[in-house]
Amino acid sequence: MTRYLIRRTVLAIPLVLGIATLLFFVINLAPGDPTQLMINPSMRAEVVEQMRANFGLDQSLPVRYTKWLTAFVRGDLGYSYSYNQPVSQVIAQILPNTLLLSGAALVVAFVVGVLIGIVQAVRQYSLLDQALSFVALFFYSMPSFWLALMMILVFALFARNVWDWPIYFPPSGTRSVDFAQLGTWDQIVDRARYMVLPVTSLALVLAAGIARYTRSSMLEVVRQDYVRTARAKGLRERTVILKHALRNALIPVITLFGLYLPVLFSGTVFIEYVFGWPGMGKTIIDAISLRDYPVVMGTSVIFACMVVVGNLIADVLYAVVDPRIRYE
Amino acid sequence: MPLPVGGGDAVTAVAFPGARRRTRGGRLLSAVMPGAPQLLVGRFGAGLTALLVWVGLLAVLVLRWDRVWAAVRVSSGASLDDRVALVTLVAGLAAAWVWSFRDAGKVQELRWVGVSQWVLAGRAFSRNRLAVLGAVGILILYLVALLAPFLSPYDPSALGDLLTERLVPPSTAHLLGTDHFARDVLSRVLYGARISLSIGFVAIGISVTIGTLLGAVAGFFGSWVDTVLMRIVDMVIAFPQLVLLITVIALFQPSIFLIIAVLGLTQWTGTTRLVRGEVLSLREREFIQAAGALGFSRARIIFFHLVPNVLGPVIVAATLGIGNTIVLEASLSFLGLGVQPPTPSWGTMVADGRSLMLQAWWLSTFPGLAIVFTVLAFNLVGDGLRDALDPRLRR
Amino acid sequence: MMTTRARIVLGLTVVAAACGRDYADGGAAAVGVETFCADVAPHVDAFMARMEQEHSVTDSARYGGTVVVASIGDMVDGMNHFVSSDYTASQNQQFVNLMSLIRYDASIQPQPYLAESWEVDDPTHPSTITFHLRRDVYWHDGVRTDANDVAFTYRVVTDPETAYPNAAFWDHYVGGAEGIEVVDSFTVRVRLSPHAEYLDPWTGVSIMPRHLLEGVPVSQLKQHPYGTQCPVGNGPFVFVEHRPQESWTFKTNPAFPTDLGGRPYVDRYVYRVIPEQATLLTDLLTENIDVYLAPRADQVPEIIRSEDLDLLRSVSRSYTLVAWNARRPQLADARVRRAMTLGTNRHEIVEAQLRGYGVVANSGVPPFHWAYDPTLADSVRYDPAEARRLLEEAGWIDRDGDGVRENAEGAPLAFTLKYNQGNQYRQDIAEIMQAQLGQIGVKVQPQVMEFGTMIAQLSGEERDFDATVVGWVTEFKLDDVDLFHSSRIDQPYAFSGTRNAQMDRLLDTLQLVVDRQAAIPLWKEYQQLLLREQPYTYFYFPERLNGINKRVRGVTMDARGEWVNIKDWWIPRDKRRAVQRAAAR
Amino acid sequence: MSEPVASIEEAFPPSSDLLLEVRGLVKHFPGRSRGIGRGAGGHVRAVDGVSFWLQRGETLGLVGESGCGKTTTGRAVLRLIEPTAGDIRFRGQDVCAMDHRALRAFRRQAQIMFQDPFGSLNPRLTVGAMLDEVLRVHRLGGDRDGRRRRIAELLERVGLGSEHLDRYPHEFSGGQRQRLGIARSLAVEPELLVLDEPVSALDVSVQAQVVNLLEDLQAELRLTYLIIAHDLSLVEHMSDRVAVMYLGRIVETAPAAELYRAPRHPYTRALLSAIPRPDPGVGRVGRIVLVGDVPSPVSPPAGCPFHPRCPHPGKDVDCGSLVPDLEGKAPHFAACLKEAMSE
Repeated sequence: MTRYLIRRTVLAIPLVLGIATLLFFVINLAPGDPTQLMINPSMRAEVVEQMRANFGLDQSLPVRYTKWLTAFVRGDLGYSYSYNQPVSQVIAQILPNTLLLSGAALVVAFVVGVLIGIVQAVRQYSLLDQALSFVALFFYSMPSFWLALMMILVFALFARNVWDWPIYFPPSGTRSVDFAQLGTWDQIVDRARYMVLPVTSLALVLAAGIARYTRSSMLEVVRQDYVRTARAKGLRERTVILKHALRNALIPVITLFGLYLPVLFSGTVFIEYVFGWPGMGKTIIDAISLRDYPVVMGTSVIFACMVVVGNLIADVLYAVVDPRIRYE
Repeated sequence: MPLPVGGGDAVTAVAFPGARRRTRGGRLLSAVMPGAPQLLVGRFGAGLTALLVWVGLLAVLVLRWDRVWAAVRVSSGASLDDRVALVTLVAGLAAAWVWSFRDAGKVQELRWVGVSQWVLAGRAFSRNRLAVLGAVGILILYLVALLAPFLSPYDPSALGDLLTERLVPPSTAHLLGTDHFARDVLSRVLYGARISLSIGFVAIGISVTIGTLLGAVAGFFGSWVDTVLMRIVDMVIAFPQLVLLITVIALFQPSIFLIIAVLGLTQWTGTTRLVRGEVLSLREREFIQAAGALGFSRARIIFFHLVPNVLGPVIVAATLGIGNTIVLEASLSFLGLGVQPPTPSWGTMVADGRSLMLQAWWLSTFPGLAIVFTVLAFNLVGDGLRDALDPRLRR
Repeated sequence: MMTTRARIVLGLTVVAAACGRDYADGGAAAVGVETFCADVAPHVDAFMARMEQEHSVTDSARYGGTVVVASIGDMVDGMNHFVSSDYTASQNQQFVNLMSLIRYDASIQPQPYLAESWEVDDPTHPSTITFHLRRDVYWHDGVRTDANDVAFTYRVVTDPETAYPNAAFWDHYVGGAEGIEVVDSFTVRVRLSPHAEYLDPWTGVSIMPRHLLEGVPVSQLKQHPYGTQCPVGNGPFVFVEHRPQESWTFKTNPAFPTDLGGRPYVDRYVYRVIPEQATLLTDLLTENIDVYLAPRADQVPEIIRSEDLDLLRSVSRSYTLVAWNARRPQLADARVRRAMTLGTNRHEIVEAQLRGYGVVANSGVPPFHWAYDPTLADSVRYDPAEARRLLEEAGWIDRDGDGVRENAEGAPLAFTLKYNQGNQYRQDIAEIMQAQLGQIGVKVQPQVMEFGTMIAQLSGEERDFDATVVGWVTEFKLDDVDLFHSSRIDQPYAFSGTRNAQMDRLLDTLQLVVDRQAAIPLWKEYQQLLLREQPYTYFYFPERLNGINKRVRGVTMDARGEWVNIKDWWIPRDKRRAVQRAAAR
Repeated sequence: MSEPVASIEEAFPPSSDLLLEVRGLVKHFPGRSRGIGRGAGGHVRAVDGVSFWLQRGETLGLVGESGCGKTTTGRAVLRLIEPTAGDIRFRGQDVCAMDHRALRAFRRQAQIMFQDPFGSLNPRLTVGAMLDEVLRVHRLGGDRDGRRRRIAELLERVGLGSEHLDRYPHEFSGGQRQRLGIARSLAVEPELLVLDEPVSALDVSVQAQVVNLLEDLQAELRLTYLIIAHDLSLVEHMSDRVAVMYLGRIVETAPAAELYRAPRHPYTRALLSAIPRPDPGVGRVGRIVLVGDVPSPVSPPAGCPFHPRCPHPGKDVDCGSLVPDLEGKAPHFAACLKEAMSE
């Protein structure tokens, strides 16, 4: 197992380097550079030239690439033009936000999705199955930003201003402005309150996919002989489903974990935008339009690494749940 | 030892449960009202669809006669859109009538031999009510999209009076209200159907073709070809798609063709993996080995034996992919990267209307619902197909 | 030894606050960049803690509470005035965290601020200005703000290597160390050649702390942690925290000079970044934020409808325009450009897209400006007939009956109109122009571009565009030389590339006339000339609209900006955000 | 002791009499590690030096436990799998050296029939389409009518009727599908047919029908069979000669009757002892039960591959160091050090 992990990690290095190189040229081929966006007639052309020199943008592309690559290999992601900070520092500030959001969404999505999937499989072709299918697909079919806006309207605006519900949620942000003055417990509650809407929006879409997967996986497993045997032994249906069928049905669902990471990360872009949640996705998009190349490179590479690592974790999990798989 | 012809182990003939009665006078009835005879024998899905198509198209013909006539007259300078709509109208009417007529007159007996996997899947599919609903929905969507010039009450890109007709709520004059340019939202939603549907269809067409080819090649040839292709797939998957999209769109002009191309060229990885996996297991199946043993060429094996056998999952993936692509286009519009105005695409309409959600809810709600129901329809069909094509999931 | 003694003396005589930091051992040079924030923060905390005790709040109903201002964008360069170029950041520098020497009052007259007075050697031909600084302004780490800070700031902003974004401020000033003289600790003298509105730069330049930033190579200033991680200002609010893409938090500065109003009323001011306008409106409606900066005009009815909210309107310094690339043959003729303006119903656009919150523009002179000519506002109205006549006169006639005019050679009167993504107003203008100019036989092809790409095309040597919808923000001192003077025709901002000797002469003169009364007729002439020449089709000056919760009192927002009197904002005690309220409900 | 003991490679009959000669066939599969950088070793030695011959019209049975390499051998012989080493000659032609064109011609003469009746037919093709494709690819049967007649004839020959033409594989039973597999192989009119577990997936009642069909066809068309099976009784019934494989090697080969009567290799004995016999007696030894598992073909034991499990009373240290050759007097060869000496 250790050897397998090491080999996979070693294999991932050229992959990440390849992605980074490709990215470097793709984004550097785009017209415009960071200085052009600060345009203003009070700014002399010489000033713009000076700024480009200060940023090191006056050098040729191959030179910049070489510099970037050597720094990158040494673990230096460079300096952000727009944050005026080392890129690593920028990432250190925003990555936890994204991980928190997507991690929570992933957990919620898997729990909800698997539950729905089980119910659907157990009652295949029943009205409940079809209704759940329909509802899950309904959410799945929505553009995530639209769903997010609807959530805000319903659970923040209307809940508070129109319907006067006892519970409503803040429309945006990661914490209240008085967060620092709160006690520890209140801080936790506060952060949780701010997470409800974005996490739900993100998780709903994923859960629908997971439910569909779980359903068909369960259906397949339920027909296997060992499940029949378990039934024949007179075990209670609940035990059969949860102990015998579910464990095996979950195996293919686990691969979704790796598959969903890229989906999840691009999904966070929209969620982060709508909920004003400062995270990786939004940072990448902003950095591209600001032509903040080092940040684009840094965040994208981190993103790529997370996808690679996510796939690795999925494979390892696969081995954990499926005793048939052995990695040397 | 001589053997009885047919062998002693032939499949016993079982009467198919859904064998239909022959309807008397069905032909006559179907000539007047296609779909009615099918309804009478209880085939509601098929009957209602035929009836709906027939009545709907007739209604268009009658109510929108002026426009249809304008499209018919050669001298009127009718646009390509109008001609396409005209052809659709005629073809749709003819199809509904001919199908119903022939169906009603046919000997109502189901074949139970020589039935391919496709037909079996079709039977399983037709028993899935939600999936059939989705399929009918898609049919109607495509009809609506093609007939948009006849259906839409206004020119979708004509600005109205900005001072008086701007952001008018839904009313009889404008069933779905007007937007900030005083354009009719209904007309734009109708025309938007063409854009959104074609984006989904063409982009997925591209990605499925690429994905299937690469997947089949990787799976069939294995060794270094497989390694190289799968490394590329890994790379494309881990490559942040949005960065690519935004940069490409910044490099070139954001046109609908670019968006289709980019969406098509970035989404093939899923299909590639799927097909490769299928091919890897198929390659070990003995009928593929047999094809090799029979001296068939590699191209023949790939295209005539492997690809048709992975088509099922691919079709499912494509159906689901069309829905995804429509949503993706909408999401891109949110970042200002979707189909650009004044072309009406649903995604752009939702995205443009979102900041006025409270003032003019109709702006983003109706195109939003259009997206949801379209994607829903594709997903229902995709799910239904998945169940239908997978013998293990058939009931 | 000297400094120690001085400290004791000061401590005995003036205020205890003078016991500030001692940077005798070489100022910023001793503060490493890596440890900069860690070094600075304790000093700020200590000084503020002491000031808090000494200037404890008198029991007034106005002191306390948190005000939250939100907008779609972060202040990317933060409080580092040397390198920042965005509007919100400079507003926050001027009015929140830092101080300029002088500031404008509501009628755009210069008033003392950090400088308590100034004198000019010759009011009609000024060649030196002497500023006398206040003696009671302290950097938030306890060091007193003095003449050396001003001199340092001046040297840096006039140094070309800094790449100071508003370098044009100093076109008529003597740059570098020769340009500024420290007369004594609280007096500086700057040298200039006489020119119009010579005081204007000093309202816009926030003085920066010498003791923290001297010794940093000027080309490295942008990368310095000061700006975004630990700015130390001297203004009414003290930096607390910056969470990138999320928020800036400032707290009240108890040591702010009493003469200037003393400590601000609100305890804390938070600037939040919420990139989505629909969310911003919801945040405002649910009292998650107090001020929504610059909502869309179409969102305004919702703000007006709410009982809890007010709409604050103020004149804006920005204007939206269509720049014509006169280098293109079909747009070289001024009559054609004039026809475009006449053929576009700008008044309707203002009424519809801005819901009337704006005025049609005919030049870059904003309505609040003393040089503004109100008679121009109605002089050019929508007149398609006149537009057609002009086009025909210029030789553009629909010769083949396809609805598009051609010239004698058969080239159609067609152009692409580029605009950038993500700006609804500009997109609207492009679409409306396409529709309206189409009616007078001009074929307009709107084309959306990614902003960076578009700017590269507009300002690049190829000038790869026909026409474009863009916007400019003016300073209070107007200066269109970079836009229209023929000597600047190869510079990046000469989008239209027109040459006109009369315009060159006027622009040259306008720069130098010091006396406003003498300048007014020249400005009129200039604006008339713009109408004839039409390098741009000026669209409108939109009003700045801001949604604000009524619980925040005493807010003034005008042409000077949104933050102009933020230290006077206050919240009645019963309307304050209870710390626990968020969690409790 | 009249004839000298010789290794099997020296004892091959002259080439002119042979349809197929296989000498020293080796097939190694790369280790299970995926992708680049596979570790050293880790090769699966599926077939490790196998030699045998086939005369025209005869049937050779290849038996052994599952995983012994018999299926790999069968496929390598037809070059469905590229052999790692070895010499395969079909009618004197070097199969391994065949180019594309020659290989195609070879495929017409040598066919294979698969074990799995459910996996060996393309589920998307009707019977007619499947057979038609074979004929079209090899330009057999002439025009459309000619092909149709030929297909009908083929179906009839394997005991099916032309009413089955439009059916899909899933509409047939297992036995019928095996017939279809035979029909497909016969379509190209081959001389050699490799039968890979031809009936093991079928019900016992159906097995006999298929076996009978195969025998009839052999007689009728002068076919040469290479039967691969683990069912010793089937092999005994159908084969002229039998070769027993263990861990990628042939450990004993002899005419069927002789092998069953007087096995020389301890492994063969063990195998035979496990067959249930209707007529006990005839000097049969008691049941020999092998101990231990079949060693992994990744790391086969040194010396005689069978020695860790060998019940031979004479087993000694040599068995663990010397690899026995397949030796004996034609046509009976065995690979056992102890048996060779006791001979």
